[in-house]
Amino acid sequence: MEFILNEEQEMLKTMARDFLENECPKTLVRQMMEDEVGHSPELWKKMAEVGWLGLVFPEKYGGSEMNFRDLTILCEEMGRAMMPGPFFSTMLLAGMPILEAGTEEQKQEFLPKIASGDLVCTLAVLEEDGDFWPGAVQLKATPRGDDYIISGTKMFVPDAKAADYILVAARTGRSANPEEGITLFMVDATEWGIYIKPLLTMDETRKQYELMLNRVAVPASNIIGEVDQGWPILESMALKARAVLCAEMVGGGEWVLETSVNYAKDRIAFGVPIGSFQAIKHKCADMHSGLEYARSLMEWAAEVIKDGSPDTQIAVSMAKSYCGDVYKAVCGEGIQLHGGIGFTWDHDMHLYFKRSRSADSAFGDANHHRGLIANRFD
Amino acid sequence: MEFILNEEQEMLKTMARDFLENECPKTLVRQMMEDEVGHSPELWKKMAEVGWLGLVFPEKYGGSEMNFRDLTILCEEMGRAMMPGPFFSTMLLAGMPILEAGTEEQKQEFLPKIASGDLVCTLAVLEEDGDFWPGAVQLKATPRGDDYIISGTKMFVPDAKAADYILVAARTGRSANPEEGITLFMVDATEWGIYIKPLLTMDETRKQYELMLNRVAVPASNIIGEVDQGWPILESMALKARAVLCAEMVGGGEWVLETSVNYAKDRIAFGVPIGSFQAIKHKCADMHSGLEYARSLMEWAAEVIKDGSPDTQIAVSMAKSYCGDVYKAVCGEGIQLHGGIGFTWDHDMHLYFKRSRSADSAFGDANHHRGLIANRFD
Amino acid sequence: MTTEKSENLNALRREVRAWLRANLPKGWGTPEYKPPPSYSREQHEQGKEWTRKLYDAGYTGFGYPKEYGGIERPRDEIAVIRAELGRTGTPGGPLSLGMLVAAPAILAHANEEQKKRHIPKILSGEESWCEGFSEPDAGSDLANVQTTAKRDGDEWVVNGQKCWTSMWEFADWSLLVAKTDLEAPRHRNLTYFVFSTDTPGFSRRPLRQMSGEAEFGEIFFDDMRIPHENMIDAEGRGWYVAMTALMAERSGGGGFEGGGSALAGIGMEGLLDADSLVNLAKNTKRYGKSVWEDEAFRQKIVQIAIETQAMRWSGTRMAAKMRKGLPLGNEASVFKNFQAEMRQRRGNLTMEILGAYSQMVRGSSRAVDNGDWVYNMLRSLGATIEMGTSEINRNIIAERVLGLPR
Amino acid sequence: MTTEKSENLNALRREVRAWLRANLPKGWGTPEYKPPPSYSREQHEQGKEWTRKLYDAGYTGFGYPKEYGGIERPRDEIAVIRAELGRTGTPGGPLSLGMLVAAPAILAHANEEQKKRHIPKILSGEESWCEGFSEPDAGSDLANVQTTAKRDGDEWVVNGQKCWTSMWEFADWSLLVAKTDLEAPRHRNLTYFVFSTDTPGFSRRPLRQMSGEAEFGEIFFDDMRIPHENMIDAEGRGWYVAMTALMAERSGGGGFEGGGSALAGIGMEGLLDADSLVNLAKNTKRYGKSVWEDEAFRQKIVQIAIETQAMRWSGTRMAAKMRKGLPLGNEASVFKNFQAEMRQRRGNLTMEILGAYSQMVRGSSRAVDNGDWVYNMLRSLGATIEMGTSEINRNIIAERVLGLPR
Repeated sequence: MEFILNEEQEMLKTMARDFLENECPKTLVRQMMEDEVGHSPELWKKMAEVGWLGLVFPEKYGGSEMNFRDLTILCEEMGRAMMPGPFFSTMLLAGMPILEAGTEEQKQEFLPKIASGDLVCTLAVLEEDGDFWPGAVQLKATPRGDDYIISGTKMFVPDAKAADYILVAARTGRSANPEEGITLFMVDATEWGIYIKPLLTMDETRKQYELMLNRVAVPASNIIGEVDQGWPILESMALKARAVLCAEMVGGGEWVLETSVNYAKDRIAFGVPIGSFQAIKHKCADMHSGLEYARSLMEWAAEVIKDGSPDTQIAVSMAKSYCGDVYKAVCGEGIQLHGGIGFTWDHDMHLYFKRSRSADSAFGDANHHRGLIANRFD
Repeated sequence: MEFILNEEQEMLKTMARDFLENECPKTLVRQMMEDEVGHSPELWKKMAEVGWLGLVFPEKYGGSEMNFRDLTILCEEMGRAMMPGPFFSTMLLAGMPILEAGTEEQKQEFLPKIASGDLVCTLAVLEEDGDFWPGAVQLKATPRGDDYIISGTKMFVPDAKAADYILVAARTGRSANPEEGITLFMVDATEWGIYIKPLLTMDETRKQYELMLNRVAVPASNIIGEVDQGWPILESMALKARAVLCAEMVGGGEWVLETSVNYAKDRIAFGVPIGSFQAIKHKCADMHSGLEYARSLMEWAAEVIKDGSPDTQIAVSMAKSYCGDVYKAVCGEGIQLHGGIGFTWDHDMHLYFKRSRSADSAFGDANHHRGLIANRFD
Repeated sequence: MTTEKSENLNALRREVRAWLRANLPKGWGTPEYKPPPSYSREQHEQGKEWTRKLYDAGYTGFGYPKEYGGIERPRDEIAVIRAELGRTGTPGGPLSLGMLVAAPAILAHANEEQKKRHIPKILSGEESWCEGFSEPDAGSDLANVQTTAKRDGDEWVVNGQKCWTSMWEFADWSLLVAKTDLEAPRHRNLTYFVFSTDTPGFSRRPLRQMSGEAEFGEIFFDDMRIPHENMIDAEGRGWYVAMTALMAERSGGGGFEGGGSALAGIGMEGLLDADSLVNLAKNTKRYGKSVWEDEAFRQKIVQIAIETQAMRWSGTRMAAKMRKGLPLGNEASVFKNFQAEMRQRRGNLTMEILGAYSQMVRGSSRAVDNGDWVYNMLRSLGATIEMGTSEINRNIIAERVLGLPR
Repeated sequence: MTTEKSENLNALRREVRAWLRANLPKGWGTPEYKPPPSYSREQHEQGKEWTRKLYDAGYTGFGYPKEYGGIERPRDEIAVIRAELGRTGTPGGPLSLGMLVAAPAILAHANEEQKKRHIPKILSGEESWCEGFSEPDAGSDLANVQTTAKRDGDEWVVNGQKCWTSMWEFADWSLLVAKTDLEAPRHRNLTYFVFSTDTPGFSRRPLRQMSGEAEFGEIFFDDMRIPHENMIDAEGRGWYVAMTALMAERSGGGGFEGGGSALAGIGMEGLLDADSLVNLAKNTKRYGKSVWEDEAFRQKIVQIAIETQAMRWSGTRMAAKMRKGLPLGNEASVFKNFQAEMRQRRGNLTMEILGAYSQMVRGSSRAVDNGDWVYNMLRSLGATIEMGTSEINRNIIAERVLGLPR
């Protein structure tokens, strides 16, 4: 395992940072926060141009065939820049299932359009309880001729208003094992019977919606994977989604640390920079240490996913748990260090704080993943 | 509820501190640590003379009829002085059951001798697992004529080598409810068939032993309370024992804080007292705060026990849990603040550290008591 | 044994209860009751009216001499009244800064005329107050005030800005600390004033906090003229008046009585309530199971319940000390830090319990308990900053309580 | 696809395994095996012998040039050897201070002759070392050394005392930092020396620590004469040599390779092992139930397992950086603090698991796992003090890594 970036990866990182500093300043972030859709088609087009929207797709689908570790490097920078919009939804939540479980036809239909920036996708899996587990998937899809008819409500669907297609996890069968009987449908978001209602959530950089489907007809050819066998596809995607969230968290955490350290050097109180007080120094030292160790676990998780190692599940759970705790703590400390100004709406610190909360809670929080790890020791 | 000491209580506190500073210096503590019995008959005699050994007993048994809150004031000072010896064992572990559940004859037999310093007692209740709960009491007592025959092993018996009598909890009956069928016997420690083996424990100021009983005969007249009904007596005693442990912990914690603050004022590094560094200041501030809140809970517990309030169980569990956590943390911080010298055998800091461990673990540690409180919310 | 005295107290208790039943806002204490947002004009007027009612009934205004409008009653009666008000969690809120900060500072430092002019109207709810204290460059370093007041005949001309002003929007009067001597050393260059918010040259605007609300404001002085008679204490003594005001604020307006009231004063009645946390855990299902079934959560929730009790009894202990006239001083810093950090621990724990719903904020029909848990968590981040950061308070504890070198 | 290279590495792996089977101490790795206490003469001699064997087999001495007795092998071979040694948890111990501190400091600062004299004997286990560094008044404030060395012709006369000396009892040689200039400013008044512990005027005695053991000693110099040729680097440069030694010590002797070895170097193989904690919880019954069944304990134990992995991969990441020649510097302080504080968290957790048995110490037949858990907890209190307190290390991280003002 090699934790040091190679030359190409260093280039990707530098390029990503430059690109995002130019194309995704905080003014854009705040503009998107105010926006109900939260998606900037201009930014999206530019991302397609630099090849980010097909980064890990094979060349034949318009991709750049880079690996998963490369993707996390990019996402680290996106987390640092607090980039809004449907990248995570399109690339991870919907893109990975298509890439890994789609038929050749489906891949040809969707992947090139994603890569070219012509298609925004997302995933609707969570329901009333908001937790990612198979028992929660109760929304029903019933076969009728060549179609399936889907009715019910999905919660916490990210970027639904920006999406052209929504991958919907629905229940098509029941058995003692709740993992069986779940089927994934690519649903055209413009279909009759679809209602999308914004949810007022804390992290406004990552829009979420309530999705109501009222007798929506989906052709069976839009099923990703086999009927009733959708859950393992989502599980596989979730591993990658978690690792990417970890990368975003580490990237965001480093922004918070750097911003805090700079503030501590500049802000004068009692005639000296506040960074000369031990209470501030030690806070910064702890933030730094936490992020160092979070990074190690995040990079380990990314590497084992890339390599397809059997350690993947435990590595991802460890990284997700630790990064979530550290990111939340670092953002809290960052606000405290800034004092009053850090508590204002106008300062950017709270954007990171809120993202740390939504990222920790997505796909299982720290407690949940510690529980999963414990089960492996049983 | 009145948390402020009245004049008498202030006097008791002042007297206790003076007495212990004179009669129980750390040289005596260390001498007792080296000693297998760990009991100073000279100190004991002096304690009897000032009336401490019958503090809460009625006058007719040679006591001073002070209340339970008064007892905790005294014990706070004992914890501060790290007083070794069988006071806790005699007054709380054995004394309270006799006082509360003994017959008039038994009280007349034992209490005046305890008050005059002529009788040292202890309690043997724990067995193999070391936890205080009825399911653990398996040591059997079988009736034979007017006697009971007791055989088996008790663990973690405090002050057994100093004791003249040992109150032994034995199983005399079985039912679905493990609380039933436990009987308490006052066993003469010089009886045939009793073997006492010292346990090598971390806190050497409070000796513990393994007690083996080989067909020891005890007259039925030595049963405290009713046959099979001993557990509630122990439960009632345990409430008081816990509150007293809390008082000791708060007293010990304050010694640690004061010693640390004094060291921080005196110790010079980088040309200034280390107490001028924020890292040291904030550590001391946190120790102080922790002890303030521990004291509030401890005093609450003592007051409700004194008043016989229905809140007693929850108050005691809250105090025991919080005081244990705080005392352990304060002692750890105290060592850290002292640096190398605090880590040596010759410095007294480790005596408090070790006591914080034994006190937290006795009669249910912080985790256990939080669990008990949770059950009350069910 | 029933004494005459305890009979009287029981009668008083019954009287207060009857009065509360008649006068409490409709629906108060029921889950359906939704108070208006604390920074609305409506809430402000309700608060004034409520204070007036309490005052007329003789249930507030304690601790001040009669000649300043104070209500003098025996201690045990006051205890009964406070306990009964506390039991129902009577509304606090928009007027609290006058009671919490202005009245104690005026009582301690103002002249006779000023006391008679202001204290009665504060106690009776007639006039509401805010406080010009923090500045962009005078946060933790409170003495670094940059707002200036220049003497001009019988007036002072004030220029500058204050921020993090609570109760800024509807206040009738304000405290103000300004630099009056550009040469004098720190702590001796400041002077305290009071002024009416009608004064020309005064303006205010909201300061939006991270939770989205604008509980605080910024206030501005542009050649604002204050009559000399509005100066409090002497010229150059502003730092000491400010310290009185700050300590009063940290300790919850000296209201440690009954533990709860100190918290109530700063709007944290909920903090003393562990049951609501337990109920939240019982009512929240995660991965198909009640959160309360999870031993790890039980431990964490009970820890908060324990800290809640510790806070309550520390409040009681402090109140008892004050009653006995024992020195209190900087214990307020200990109390302030503990409650602020405990609020954050509590806030974080509620988010862990809520899972995905920890994202749903006020205004969302899907939010749990109207989004209050989320709001409280976000708001708690300010608790360790306002009224002296946790770091500054730790310095105070170390230096003034424990005597460590500066 | 099998390349010739990977074939060769596989052959090396088989060779090392066979060698280990033949040479590891009898019973090593089994629960029955009880190593002699680390401060015994027996353990010391075993350590020397083991080092000699490893050296003769070509399995140690990496990272030093051949002319100083170093063993040069391709990187991938070294990785294989270290991985195999790490897998069996090969004995470290009494010689580690020479490898960990003395050899790096000598390599970086000594002259040619000194390097040739000392490094080979350190690498081959022929001579063991200790280090005269801390003093009663030079703990965190390391520069405040009071031991003096006075030039007298071709010799230096040393007087003073050092404390907290590891490996003090059987060491053949020692490092020494002493004040050689009473006038020069701090950091420029110190000089570094090496001396043989046979030198007249040298004496040593145990310094008993709170766990009861005397792992550390105090060493004394009473007109001890050191030849001038034993001076390291130049006069007045001692502070800089000391910093090299200290950084080497904090980072675990530069041995971040494989993560584990850095820990192994400082005797903490067990830290990388979460399974033993899980097994302890599974095997401990409290109140009639296995501790491992309690979700609260599961969460805490898993947290330690996670931190263990974080530490492992941070070690790997640092090793990779070093291999690429990237600057490392003060990352050692980050690593040192994390492992020390994690050891304490781990120690505290084991005590919570053990309940009443957390009191049973080494020597008691009733103690769990021979009392090692309890000893490790007690010993862990020194971890945040030795090699720079956690507070000093946080200063270093803030100032030297993050660039905050001194």
